[in-house]
Amino acid sequence: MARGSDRGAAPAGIGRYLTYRGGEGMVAWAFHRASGIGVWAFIILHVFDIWLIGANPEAYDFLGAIYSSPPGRLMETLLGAALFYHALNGMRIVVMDFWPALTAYHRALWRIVWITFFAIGLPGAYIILKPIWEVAR
Amino acid sequence: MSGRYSRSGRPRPVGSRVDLYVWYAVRISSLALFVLALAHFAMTHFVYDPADQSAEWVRQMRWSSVTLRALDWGMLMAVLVHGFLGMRTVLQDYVPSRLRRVALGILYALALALFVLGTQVVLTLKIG
Amino acid sequence: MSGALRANASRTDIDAVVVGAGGAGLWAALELAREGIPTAVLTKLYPTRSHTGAAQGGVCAALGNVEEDHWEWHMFDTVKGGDYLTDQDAAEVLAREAIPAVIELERMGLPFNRTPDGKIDQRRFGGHTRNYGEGPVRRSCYAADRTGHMILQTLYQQCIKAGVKFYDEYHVVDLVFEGGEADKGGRCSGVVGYKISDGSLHVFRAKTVLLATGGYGRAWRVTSNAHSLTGDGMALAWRHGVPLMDMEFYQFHPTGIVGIGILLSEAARGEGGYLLNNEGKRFMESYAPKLMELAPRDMVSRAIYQEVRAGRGIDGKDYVYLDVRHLGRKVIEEKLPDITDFARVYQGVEPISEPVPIQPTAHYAMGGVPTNLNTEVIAGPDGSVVPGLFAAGEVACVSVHGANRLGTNSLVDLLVFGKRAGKRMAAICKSTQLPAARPGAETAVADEMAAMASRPEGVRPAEIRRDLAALMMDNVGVYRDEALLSAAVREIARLKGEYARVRVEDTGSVFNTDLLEARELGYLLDTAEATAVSALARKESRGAHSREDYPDRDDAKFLAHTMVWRGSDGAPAERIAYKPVTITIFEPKPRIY
Amino acid sequence: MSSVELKIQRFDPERDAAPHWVNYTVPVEPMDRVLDVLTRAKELFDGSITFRRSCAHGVCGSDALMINGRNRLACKVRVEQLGKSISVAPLPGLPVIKDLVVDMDAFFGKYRSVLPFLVAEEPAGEGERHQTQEQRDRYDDTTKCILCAACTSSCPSFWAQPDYVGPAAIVNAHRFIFDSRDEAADDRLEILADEDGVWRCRTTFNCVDACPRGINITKAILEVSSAIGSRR
Ligand SMILES: Cc1cc2nc3c(=O)[nH]c(=O)nc-3n(C[C@H](O)[C@H](O)[C@H](O)COP(=O)(O)OP(=O)(O)OC[C@H]3O[C@@H](n4cnc5c(N)ncnc54)[C@H](O)[C@@H]3O)c2cc1C
Ligand code: HEM
Ligand code: SF4
Ligand code: F3S
Ligand code: FES
Repeated sequence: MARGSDRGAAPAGIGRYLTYRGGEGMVAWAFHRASGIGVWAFIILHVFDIWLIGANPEAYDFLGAIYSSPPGRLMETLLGAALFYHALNGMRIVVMDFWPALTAYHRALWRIVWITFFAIGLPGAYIILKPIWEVAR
Repeated sequence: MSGRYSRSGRPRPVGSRVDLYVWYAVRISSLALFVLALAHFAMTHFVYDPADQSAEWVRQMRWSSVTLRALDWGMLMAVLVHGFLGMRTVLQDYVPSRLRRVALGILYALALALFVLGTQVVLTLKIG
Repeated sequence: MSGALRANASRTDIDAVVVGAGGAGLWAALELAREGIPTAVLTKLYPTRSHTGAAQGGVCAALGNVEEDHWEWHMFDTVKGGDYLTDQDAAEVLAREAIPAVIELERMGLPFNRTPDGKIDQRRFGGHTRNYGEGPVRRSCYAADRTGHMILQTLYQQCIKAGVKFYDEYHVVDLVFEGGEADKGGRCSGVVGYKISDGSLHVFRAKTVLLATGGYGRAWRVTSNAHSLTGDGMALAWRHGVPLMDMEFYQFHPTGIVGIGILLSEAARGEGGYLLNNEGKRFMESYAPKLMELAPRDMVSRAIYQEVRAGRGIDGKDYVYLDVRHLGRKVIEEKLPDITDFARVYQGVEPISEPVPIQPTAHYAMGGVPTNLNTEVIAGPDGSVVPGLFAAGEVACVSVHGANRLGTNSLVDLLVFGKRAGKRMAAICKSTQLPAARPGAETAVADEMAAMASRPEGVRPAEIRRDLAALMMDNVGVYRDEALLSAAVREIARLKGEYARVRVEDTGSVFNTDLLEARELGYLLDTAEATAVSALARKESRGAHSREDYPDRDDAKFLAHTMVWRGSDGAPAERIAYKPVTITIFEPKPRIY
Repeated sequence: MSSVELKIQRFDPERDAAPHWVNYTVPVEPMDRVLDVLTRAKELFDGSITFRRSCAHGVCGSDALMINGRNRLACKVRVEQLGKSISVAPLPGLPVIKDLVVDMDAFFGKYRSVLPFLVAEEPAGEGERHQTQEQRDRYDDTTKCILCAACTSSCPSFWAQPDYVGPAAIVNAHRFIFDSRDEAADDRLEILADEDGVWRCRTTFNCVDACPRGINITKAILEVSSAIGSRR
């Protein structure tokens, strides 16, 4: 009788979870967590650099120059995107937390998050990145 | 009433409300941050250009108003509450329980450090 | 010993053992716990997986919450529905005790649907009538179409609350007898359990043992029954000299999903659904003008067969339509949500806008292990009790269902007799000593099981199971006759011969479902044999047993319960006796609806 | 009959060091469900393929499995909804006993931990308790649970922290907390207010997507959270 053919090891541990095909909610959560941790990391840096304004203004200006250089602007755009996504999706969560009936519409809310994100985020990104072209020209 | 039935497998709750307060604190601070953090970002990136914002500029323009200073300090507080309690959740998820106390200790120490640094600069930076 | 079993059985002494955690087993366990009797509940499935959870329609009790009703009417319907084979003392117990049982369930927390003034709501169900047959009555208490689910959950919850000790996924593979088998005056002294997760055997010595293992619908190809319903309790008792009673009465439910048999509850007709033939006509008009679609199940199933035979099946095929469209979206979605879901998932049919194709499906065993009103198993027509052994639920035959069970009466049966079982067992446990230990009680079954897993060659169980299911469908179905039945008896004997050489491929000891399914096939063969032999012997038509060669009911010869014993050493069953029906109030009459 | 490629994650603790995939080419009929295909593979190719099943129509909760990357009941997914290749693995996050069978003891332990039964003083008199249909509707959704574990084992928060009591237990607590007849809501809320209780829900909705009974689990969880918040 024809037996099955062996196809090698199945993923174990975290690998198992990566093969799970979650829906919008799981993606939303993964982004939310990643962006939250990212923004948190930046804010540690940011409080420190603000502190430098009093302690060592030259060092602050040096950092400021890095922030406004072309690679720095790219970073700031990413930061803004993370913060903005996190804020919008955070509101999506808070709204459901306080009105559980809205969970029935979590997909619709998820779409609203992305529409808002791009509608405001794209022009915003343009404003931040514009100087790069101007420098290049 | 509690105590009558077995909870098979899970330890009996100690009646602590910490996690309840944390949950609400994260949510309420997020409402504050929604306004403050987004406004702050818009201000630094859209209203002005980061390239112009030297230490001198901050001292003379942005932080010349006590209100703006207070708002930024408020934002710092919200971030300490929100970001650090958020990170507490993340650590509770991924750090094995035997290391958790240490990890949370480091997290809270970091929060205290930021509180000190941030408050110091807000209070001591000369106006104008 | 082969790898499939671990050597060295463990031994446990306890007062009561309950085999099976469906509605009957759970209520018995609850009652035992309330009496403080040390009890072990063994179940081959997690309790909440038991098939009681599949029951949809409802549970009847003459509460009279929405219209006048009396338990005497319920009793009458039960007797008449059973084509007068029902024991009337049992039907009286059922109808009377249904009322407190349902109320107790409510008090345990069961979320019944409610009337506007907050009482348990009731709806119509097949064969349940007002004033001795005048017209349909609202008697079925229900929780949407999840009544069985809610009963199972509620009883399990209460068992947790009461601290009942469960042995989940322990398959009971044998009963232990002391002082001879049941037909030699022996006493049941315990069970042998097989722990599925590691293949070890566990002997439980007990003062009382309850069989609550449910039915054996898996003997047929098209069935509403779970894969796990393989007649375990019936076969095990049979192997130890207990007769099986009224096995020829097996109910085919009229509305199964075509081909696979999943049930669309009678609730669909209770709420007002129609049955239509290919001419779009409500054909029940010609079979039961008064009750129409709500006639008893045996009649409706036969009517469908008649229509199909007369070429009035849909597209000339072997099914008809169940039509609920006129009930409207609201009723369909709120009162029949699960049924609607089944039609959508398993047939791709949208009941709100389309009629649903249905055909009869093997559903319920009226027969089983014979018991008296206290659920004590009896050894023969004289009613002598087999000490220590009890049975309740579908596995048992009290007999409250006679030749045909009414819808909802099975759940009532579980509640009323499950509870009685617990009470009676508790009383016996308090007044008896633990039977003597029987060393090596597990050897016989251990050897049988080890043999299946160690034969180098043999027959695959799947083949025998397939042949048996097809045979029962064709020869021991809704319509039967001499030729079909004697062929069935011969064929089952042949399959049993094959089964003696059965071989399983899985030789491991951890979660060996291959071995257990083979074991279950043995139970199915036994119950199928008892069914075919009893059916061949009953030369009349009554209730669910419909002989084309004997189309009439014959009260002179057959107003009696069949009892059949297993042949010794693998010989076919031959010994049959008849036990008179108990008649108290209602004289047998022709059954017209 | 056409056929499908059925990929089963197999593991025999008595032989294998780790789980591995095995492929079978199995004939199928148009209306077949994954459970039918598994059964056929067991009958045709290898009797040792191991999985749980009972009712075969989605009401007993035996055969929740990870099918093509999502938790589903094998008896409720039709093959034609999946296409030509089907992968079947045990529920993630629970210890595997053999092939597709997972250890459910801890899962049921958590269920038992939330007092999943009515707690109420016996009413005086003979009859039933009264409850209006609106009061009953309040908790209708969560009475549907069949304890299949599809939800809990699909939850990223549970994967990260197996101590999380999990959506299934919360659903069953909800069923009683919002039952007008029950008197132990406070106890349950206290149990669910601890570190491993409701707060671990991150509203990822995997549970809702997995639930074969269509229960809005996340809503139930958030209702419990608010009830804890509004408790004096
Ligand atoms: C689809 C469907 C719908 C139905 N609808 C209704 C309805 O609306 N109204 C009504 O009144 N009736 C209905 N019935 C009939 C009724 O549900 C059953 O007859 C009844 O639930 C049987 O209950 P039980 O307690 O006897 O056994 P079950 O609920 O079948 O439980 C059997 C138990 O025995 C255990 N078991 C079996 N063998 C062994 C073994 N060898 N070792 C250990 N444990 C074992 C199982 O694990 C299980 O726990 C319906 C039946 C079906 C199939
Ligand atoms: C701007 C408005 C913000 C809103 C509306 C917001 C909202 C939220 C909400 C509702 C949560 C809880 C998510 C959950 O429990 O599932 C959360 C988590 C978190 N937030 Fe924010 N947040 C904001 C800004 C920030 C900022 C500025 C930081 C950085 C310091 C931050 C860091 C975090 C972190 C680390 C978490 C934990 C992530 C997790 O549990 O997955 N958030 N946020
Ligand atoms: S809530 Fe749904 S998914 Fe979770 S156990 Fe219950 S039925 Fe299964
Ligand atoms: S998947 Fe888990 S995170 Fe919450 S919404 Fe469901 S319990
Ligand atoms: S077998 Fe019962 S739910 Fe699938």
